Amino acid sequence: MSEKEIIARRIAKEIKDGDVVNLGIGLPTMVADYVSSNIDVVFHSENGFIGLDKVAKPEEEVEYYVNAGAQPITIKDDAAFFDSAMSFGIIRGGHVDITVLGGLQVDEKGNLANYMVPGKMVPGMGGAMDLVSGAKKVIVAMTHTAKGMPKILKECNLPLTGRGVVDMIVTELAVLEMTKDGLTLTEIHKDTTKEDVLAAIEADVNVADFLKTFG
Amino acid sequence: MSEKEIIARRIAKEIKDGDVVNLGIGLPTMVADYVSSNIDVVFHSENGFIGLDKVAKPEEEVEYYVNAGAQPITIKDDAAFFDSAMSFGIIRGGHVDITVLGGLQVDEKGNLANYMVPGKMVPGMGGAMDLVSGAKKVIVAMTHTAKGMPKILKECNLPLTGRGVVDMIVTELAVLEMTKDGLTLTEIHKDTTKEDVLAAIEADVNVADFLKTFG
Amino acid sequence: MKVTQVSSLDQYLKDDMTIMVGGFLGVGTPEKLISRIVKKGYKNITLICNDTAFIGKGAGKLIEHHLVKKAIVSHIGTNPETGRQMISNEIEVNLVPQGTLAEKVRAGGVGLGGILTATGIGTEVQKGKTVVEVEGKEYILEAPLRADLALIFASVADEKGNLIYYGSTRNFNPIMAMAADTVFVEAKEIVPVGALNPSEIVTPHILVDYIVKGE
Amino acid sequence: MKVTQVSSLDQYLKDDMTIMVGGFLGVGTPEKLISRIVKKGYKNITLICNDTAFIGKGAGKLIEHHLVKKAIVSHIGTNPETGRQMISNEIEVNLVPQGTLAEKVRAGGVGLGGILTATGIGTEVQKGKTVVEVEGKEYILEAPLRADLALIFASVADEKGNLIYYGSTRNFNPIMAMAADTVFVEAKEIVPVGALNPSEIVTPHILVDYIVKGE
Repeated sequence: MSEKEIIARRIAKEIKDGDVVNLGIGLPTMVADYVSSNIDVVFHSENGFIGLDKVAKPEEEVEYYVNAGAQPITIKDDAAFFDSAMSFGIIRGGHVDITVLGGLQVDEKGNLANYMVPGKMVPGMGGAMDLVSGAKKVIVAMTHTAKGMPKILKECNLPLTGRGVVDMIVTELAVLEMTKDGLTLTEIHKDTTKEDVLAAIEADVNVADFLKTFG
Repeated sequence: MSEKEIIARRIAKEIKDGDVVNLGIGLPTMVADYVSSNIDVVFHSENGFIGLDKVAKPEEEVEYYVNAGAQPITIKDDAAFFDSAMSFGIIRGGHVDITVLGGLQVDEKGNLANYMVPGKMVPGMGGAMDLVSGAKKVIVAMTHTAKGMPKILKECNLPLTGRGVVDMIVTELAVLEMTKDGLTLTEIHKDTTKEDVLAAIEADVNVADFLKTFG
Repeated sequence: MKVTQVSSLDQYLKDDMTIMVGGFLGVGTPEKLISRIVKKGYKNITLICNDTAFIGKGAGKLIEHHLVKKAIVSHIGTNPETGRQMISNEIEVNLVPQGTLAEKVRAGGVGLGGILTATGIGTEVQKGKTVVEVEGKEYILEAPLRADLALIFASVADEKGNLIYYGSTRNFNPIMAMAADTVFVEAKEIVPVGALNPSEIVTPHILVDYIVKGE
Repeated sequence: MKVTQVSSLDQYLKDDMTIMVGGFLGVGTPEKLISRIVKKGYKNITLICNDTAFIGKGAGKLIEHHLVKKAIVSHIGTNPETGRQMISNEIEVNLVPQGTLAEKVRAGGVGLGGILTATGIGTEVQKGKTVVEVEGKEYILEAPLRADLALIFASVADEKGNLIYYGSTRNFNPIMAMAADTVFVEAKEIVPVGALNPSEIVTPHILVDYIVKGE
């Protein structure tokens, strides 16, 4: 299983029956593939609908049914379309239970940076700032390190997407959750050790008394 | 012709082809009866639609087609329904050309009082404050005096519906317009005199060089 | 299963609750849901509604049964009992311009901290509120409104709670559906999921908790 | 008669104008109207759009032909030419969170002086803006946006300009229709007045000035 698959599969377990979920483009989108088919999850698409089903096969394409990445998609029978003010009203108003986004950096205060590297990559925040501000639970899906350097830092040095917004980080090695005591390592992948995980984290993190495993 | 008919007939002349018009309940509603059938006017109903046609005969009633007075009405073939946020977005956003409202008092600063008499009559402002704030042209339709007392005052003493909002006042005796020089008498009814009209106005008003007549 | 009996409302009822009620002079109002509250007799309700309708109709029923402590409304003129209770200090009436009321409810639903409107500047509505000047024009800062419970009407609901509204029944219903912790819909018609065109749905089902069949 | 040829746009074009363009990554974008601007070659445009789409598509065409001076958008990542022009200082890019952009456009259209949002608090978006604390929570005061011209898409227009949108083509189109001095619609289908159900119309015709048949 690839790192991305490990991450997506673990995040999928966070999703409960009835949840309204917004998945960012890229790795977060993969989470949908691992959500149990026994539960009813409503996927919100920021370009203006709920009831996203899956990427459409060529023969399933409807010209005006596309996701936030402009890919043709299929919709579920309970889908509903709306405009951008409503789409983000749903997000900002707290009607989205879980958002899963990628991350460049997260720090021990729950700050997230994921929308630009000044002078290098400036795609813009799109809906990410609204999602981290409005969704009830913010999960960051990212690889544990980048070129061997920690991404879970004492303090983000890239421009922030949101301040104190992260509830959970899932990497291929670990799950960290923001608790009242601060950022806490709660799970590690079954093939790694606590020591290895912590060595690849710059932030000061708490470690749960009982460390679960996943994968 | 009754006083109300005189007023409604005169105001109807202010309405031009293509105008979007909101008429208050009561006397203002009568204006619709005198609008030329040669022009296309769009009536906005604050409870959530454009394309109001007229009060429905019993056999024309549709359960959910009602005006802002909860009377069954008919709609034109270009009608469109919307919610209250949109209805007042249209008003506040400057998309209504003319609003016609009743008045208890208007003063020389263009202030309007028409929504309450403290301790006596407190119906509430409904949509009136939004209309006077948002419509491009605010016309007050009212009798010239109340029990012989002027209603066009130096200063309103009832709670205001809007400050400096009135563009035109039409009574059974006179038309007054707010110009850059202040409130100005521009027309009198053909059966009255300038002196009689001014005697029944408390406000200091200008008088147009050429006083037109109506009625 | 969201489709339920009116008695399901009971678990959400309590004294001192804040409720939003859709409708405009009783048009587009969930009569069965309101009657349930009257039957159970909970008191000291804060009512948020466009108006207090008529005696025996819509939110007027809550007033005449003395269940309301405070009414946040734009208009009470059609229900003489509201005026009587207000003058005798049995009830507090907070009169809000209709468009401002719509924006306050919408702001509560879409997670805004407030909105700036020129409506009410220079009137009693301004009293006690922050005034902000933007590009030389004064605006009142109006705070969002939310409720424990929203009781709304729909013309058609599917079994998951996607809603559409016919004609002038829409009014405050769609915005109130966003602005309360729990949302009950009284639908004139209930259809299977998939029966509504997803491009025509006005209120998406994620905003709706329970659906009761109306008459 | 609002139904017209694309050349009717010319009279509204000028250098240094501000235009809003509907669409999300080019989905629900009026391609013919944009191509007309490219053909006429007006420069120094301030563009308000969700994104700059792709090279050769949607608002991206204005970018690649160097017609845009300033872009107010949420995302530019899909159009490398925008990033290139930004880094080489040929173009100014004002990145706005997508939900905030929607509310700013809506505020411009519905006559609000601004809105308070928590989106962007603690990020670069906050810089230079007024922060207002409401009940202990910080919000950014965001100003309304308006344009000289809105170029929007509709799936179906009637001949007066009542509009409906299919699927994810809706996005910013309905709110931009309210927020510009002149509104051009490119409709995929044009039907006679009366052909649309008045309860299903999303944009009422009073907001629309001209209709051009799309492809």
